[in-house]
Amino acid sequence: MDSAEPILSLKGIGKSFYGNRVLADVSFDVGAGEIIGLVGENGAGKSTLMKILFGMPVISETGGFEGSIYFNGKEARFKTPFDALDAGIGMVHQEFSLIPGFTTTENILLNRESLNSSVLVDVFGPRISTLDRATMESRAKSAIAKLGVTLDPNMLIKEMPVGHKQFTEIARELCRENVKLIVLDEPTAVLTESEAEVLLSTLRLLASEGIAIIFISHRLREVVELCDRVVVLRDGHKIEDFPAKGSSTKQIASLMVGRSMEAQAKIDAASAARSTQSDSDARETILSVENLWVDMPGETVRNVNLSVKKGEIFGIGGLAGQGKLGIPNGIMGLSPAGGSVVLNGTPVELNAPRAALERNMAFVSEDRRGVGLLLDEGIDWNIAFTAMQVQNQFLKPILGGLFLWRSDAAMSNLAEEYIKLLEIKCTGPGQRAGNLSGGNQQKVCLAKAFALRPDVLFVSEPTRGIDIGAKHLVLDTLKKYNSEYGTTIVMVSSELEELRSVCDRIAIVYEGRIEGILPHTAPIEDFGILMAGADRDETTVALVGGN
Amino acid sequence: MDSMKRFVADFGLPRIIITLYLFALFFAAPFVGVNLPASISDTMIRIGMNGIMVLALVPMIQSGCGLNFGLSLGVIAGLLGATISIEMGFVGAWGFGAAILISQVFGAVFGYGYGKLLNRVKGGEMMIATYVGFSSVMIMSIAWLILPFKDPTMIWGYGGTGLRTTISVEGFWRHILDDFLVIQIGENFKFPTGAILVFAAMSFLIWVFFHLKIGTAITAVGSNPTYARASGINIDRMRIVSVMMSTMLGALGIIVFQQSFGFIQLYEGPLYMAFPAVAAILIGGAGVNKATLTNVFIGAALYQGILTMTPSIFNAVLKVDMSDVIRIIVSNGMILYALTRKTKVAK
Amino acid sequence: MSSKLRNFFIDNAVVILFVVLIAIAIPVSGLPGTFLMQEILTRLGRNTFLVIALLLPIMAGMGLNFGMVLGAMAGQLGLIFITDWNIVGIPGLLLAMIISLPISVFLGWLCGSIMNLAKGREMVTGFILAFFMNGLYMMVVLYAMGSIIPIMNPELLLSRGYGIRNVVGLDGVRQSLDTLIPLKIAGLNIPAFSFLIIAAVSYFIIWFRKTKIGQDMRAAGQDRAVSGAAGIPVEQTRILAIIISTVLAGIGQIIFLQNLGTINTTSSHEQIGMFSIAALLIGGASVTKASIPNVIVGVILFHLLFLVSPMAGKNLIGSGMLGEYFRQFVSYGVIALALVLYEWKRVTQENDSRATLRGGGAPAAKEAKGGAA
Amino acid sequence: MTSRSLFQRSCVLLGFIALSVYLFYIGKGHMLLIDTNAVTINGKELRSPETIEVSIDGKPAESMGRAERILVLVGGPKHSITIEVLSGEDKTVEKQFTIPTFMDSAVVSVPAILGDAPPESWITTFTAPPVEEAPAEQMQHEQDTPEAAAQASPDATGAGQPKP
Repeated sequence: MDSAEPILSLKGIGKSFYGNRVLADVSFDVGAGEIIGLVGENGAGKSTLMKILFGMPVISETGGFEGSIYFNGKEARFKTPFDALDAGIGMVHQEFSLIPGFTTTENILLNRESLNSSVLVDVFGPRISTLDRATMESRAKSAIAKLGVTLDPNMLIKEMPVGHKQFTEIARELCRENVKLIVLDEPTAVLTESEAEVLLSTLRLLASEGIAIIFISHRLREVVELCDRVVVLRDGHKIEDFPAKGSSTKQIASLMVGRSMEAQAKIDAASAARSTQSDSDARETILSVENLWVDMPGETVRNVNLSVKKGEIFGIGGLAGQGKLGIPNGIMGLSPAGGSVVLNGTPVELNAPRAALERNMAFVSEDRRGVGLLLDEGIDWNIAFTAMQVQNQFLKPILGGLFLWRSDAAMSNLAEEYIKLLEIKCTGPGQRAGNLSGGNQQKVCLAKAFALRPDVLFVSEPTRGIDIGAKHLVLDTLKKYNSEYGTTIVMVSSELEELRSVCDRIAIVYEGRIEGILPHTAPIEDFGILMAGADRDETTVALVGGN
Repeated sequence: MDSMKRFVADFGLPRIIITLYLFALFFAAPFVGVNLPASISDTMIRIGMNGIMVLALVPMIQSGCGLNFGLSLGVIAGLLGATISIEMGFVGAWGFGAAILISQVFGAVFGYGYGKLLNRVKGGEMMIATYVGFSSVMIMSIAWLILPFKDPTMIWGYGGTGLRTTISVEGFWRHILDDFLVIQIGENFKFPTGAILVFAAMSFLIWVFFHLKIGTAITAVGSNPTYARASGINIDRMRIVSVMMSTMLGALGIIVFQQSFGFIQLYEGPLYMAFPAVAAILIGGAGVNKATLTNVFIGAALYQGILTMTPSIFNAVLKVDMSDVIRIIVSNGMILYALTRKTKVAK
Repeated sequence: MSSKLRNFFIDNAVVILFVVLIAIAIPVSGLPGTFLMQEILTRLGRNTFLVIALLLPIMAGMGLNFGMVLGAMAGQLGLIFITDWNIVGIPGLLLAMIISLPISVFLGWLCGSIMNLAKGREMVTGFILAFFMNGLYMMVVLYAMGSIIPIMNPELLLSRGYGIRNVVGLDGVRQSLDTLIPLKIAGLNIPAFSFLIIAAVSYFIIWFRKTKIGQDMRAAGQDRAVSGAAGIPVEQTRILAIIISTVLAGIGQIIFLQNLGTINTTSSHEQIGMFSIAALLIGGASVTKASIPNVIVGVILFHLLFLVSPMAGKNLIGSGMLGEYFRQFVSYGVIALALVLYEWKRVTQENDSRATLRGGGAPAAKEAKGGAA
Repeated sequence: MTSRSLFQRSCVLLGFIALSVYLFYIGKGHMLLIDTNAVTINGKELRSPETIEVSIDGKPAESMGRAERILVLVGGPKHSITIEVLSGEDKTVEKQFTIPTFMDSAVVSVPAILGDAPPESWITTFTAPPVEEAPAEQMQHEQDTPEAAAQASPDATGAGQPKP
């Protein structure tokens, strides 16, 4: 649907956080009644772009952005999200921002209620007026009617099925008088297939009424089905902007994950060099996982089956929220889990971190500050604590072994050793972990795991939020540790490139299940398709092609 | 100027004011005719009396259970120990020893149940602890009325039922610690060696405990429970251990308090026992989830110093006894300050 | 459905428990029915207003407002002033309320602001704040009044010449509200006007819930983040809830004391928070949900228990103190119970809401067979 | 804030202040001493009859002899007095009188009223020390309220601690 004047026009948008560039020269237009699919891997810059569009305070606090935004023909620089809402841009978030104990109507009109006029207003301000429930209900009903679905305006949100919550959110955006553009961030992620179908037809209906839509989704099939045009972001750049009609999910997926030729060649060369030494088929299985489910908020694992060979570096990839992080957290007993995990032929007790640790498995958590560190204690405590508690290291028996006395000197020595080995920049073993930089904190976490001398080491997002130099050091350390001690490493990461450069085999998780396992040498497009959850036929093709 | 600011931020403005206030009181003392040696001696006796109660808060703060407003439970255990020991007819060191021994048994039992309860209400410990403490005091008040105690020094003479509200320990173990190896200098200065020694010994034990494997684990639980869990620590068990320790120390603390005070206070006596101890440790620099022995020593000294010095100085200068009001403002102000401060470890 | 039934039972378990308890205790106490009826009517008139003051903070998600004691202090200051000026009757009470108003608003603002600094710990903060402010109140009443703040009537002052006496008689205003509309039914004196005031404030609360700001309070009480994102000024709304609660507590304390006829200068306000909260909870309210019926039922049950337990205790083991301790135990215990239930429910709900995600069941396993790898 | 609402808020505030003043005026309590002592007004001695019954504002009447004083507490400035003469010529006199706001204790002279003296002479200021009242009696019938229970416990003050 073409329109003479675009509703929204982004021109040369760029943004860097603390010298770290996340968006560069992104431009595209959205016309009235047009549905734009905005796709890209995690970290491609989608959410930053939306933050800029909505004038989130975090943008101005970190030095503003480059380029300009034209909304409705005028240049727009929203200072707060409320300005954007007032101008007529609605946003439907990934998490529900609904009040559970309120009805549909109350949520749709949250803070925009219809009021009865009252003489008290002049003295006590407008908030003293009572709510005009009848008007509110009719306003809510008309907003719901625009959606083309039936919602009970008096039903409590907490009693609703998930799909209805999503519709309520959209109705809330529609209820504004002048809404012209709605941004939907992963609206179908929590919906069942049939609910998603209804949502898509609703969006088409809205578009036909002239409302422009930006649809952000990882479900590429839906993007192709729904959108008029697709904008692909990668590493902060706009890669492509093309009509959705006639394109395929495979094409979009490869655009999303595709690397520049040199980078690809470098990785391929590196992988090829390793492929000789990682002839994994012949080795025995050290860890096998069957029917694993893990209840980890935001990273639910529904059913995972995989086996890891002794001495290999096994990668687990996938997009955010698909469940890849749940796998190590479930196996290590940190999140409620079920199913079977067998290590060296003996089952591992689940939901018991100590049992997992005692079986000589170790875990470097993705949540450094929350799970990985004692921020208020020194580096020595952080590194030695787990080994002390699980393996009784750094303890001296006193009174004939009646008590175990903590040896601060031994802990300090250990810390010194790892500070040297991993080049941790600090004032000494006593420095509080909370005062270290992200990269150095990560090294402390690794040291903590190494101190356990594990047979299987789980590493989750080892390079998230740390600088390039530290990244290399961390990855090299892992590789070195793997080759020197023969430790089996299971590495979970959202950076495919990183996985391909380090791992022997890589499993891709989609919707809580393993979508496929590929050797690191497989073409990048195949990974892309698995990550985007291509339908089973295509997956099979990809797997065959990959091998 | 910056270092000054940082010092103020670290140490906390209220604490600085309190310290300066106490120094001012001590400086003023000789000029307004207050007997300084007697005041210092008084302060020492009070530190000996109350020190262990302050110490009793350390384990629970360290394990992340927050300020133990339910210390009254420990106090109740101590009261049971004291009364049962008297009922059994023990006197002197034997009576004192028996009181402590019995109180520890009760302390362990109460602490276990209390710890179990607190594990179910993680995050809301402080308010629940307060009211569990209050209601236990009332349950015990009923118990004091109907328990079959027989010793004539403890029960109401005639007409009344049950135990007296205050029971003198004179003739049993009054001042048994205060007078042990007492150092008397002049007429006014008395150093309660025994009580201070016991306080020091308990502090040493706590120091040792937190250098053991289990003590280290408890510290980690308080510092970051998720980290501790990921390191294979059974958080609930560690918390129960800390609650039991706190309750048992509270029981010991009240018996030491009684030998110096000279009386056992039953019924509503233990109701607000936790508050001065909590205020003291906070004045000493502890946070809601971090406390050291230094906090205990400084806190006990500052708080007891203020309690001793304020009435004498105010009486001498203004002829007004505002000490009660000042005590209420200082102790609760300090607790309020600690509650509203953003804690370093989020959660 | 069965979990709903279970929740219904848990919610009302407290009420049922107390009804049973009282049903047993009344015959044991041997107190005559008319006496109990008269006392309950008096106490309903006296205490209900104070308990109603607790409702708004609960609605705003700030839990039981232990800081209502601050309002009680303001009310007492108002009463002390009108006693000193010798303003009598209804005008005296109204004037006391007007004097308490700015003090309550200021204290409420202070309390609300401090609670905003300690989100998630509002209750314990309010509890300690009440103690802290009590210190300042004593400073004012025992030291500043008669020295800095002029007090004309020497009868109010302690013999030392400043500071208010421990007991202040309120002869001029005593029960002037209760007797304004004399009403006697079946030999029982009914404080009709006090009941009218209570009806009015109940109507106010119900009306207030329907206003925009009431709606904002409910929203902020359920989810601060979502409300804030929708543009509701959450902190300001929370402060307002506390201010209104404090003002109502001040007026409630004046109504309460006019019925008693004396102020215990240093202690009348202290236990008011606890007794009001306990009454509300016995009426079946929880930390997150409370209504006017909870208030009425709670006041009746709580005060019945208060009336009968000393006599019941005396008749059982011959000690009046037993019942005395028992009712104090009940007050503290019911608060402890409500807090435990609240935290418990919070934890269970968190688990329940995730129950569907915990697969492992047959369907997930079946589905898996078709899955890849 | 609009100037309109500013104006209205000021009005509410002023209204409150005005109401306070008014309440102070109509609620001010006075202690009236009804006095039957003989008085001399304008050189004329006025004496009270042998027995009378006096009632203020329609409250139950009290009988008074000569040279007596009874105490009545009232609130507000305007009051009525009804005097029924029971000795000699039977008659009932009802008069209105106003007490100045800041006169705490006032002597109301019955002879002056009955003797048709000018109204300003009916009421005079009383300056003797006020009568002591015993508040203890009021405590009695509140024994079993929660409040009384609280007062009974000495440690009810927050953060209390036994002191040696």
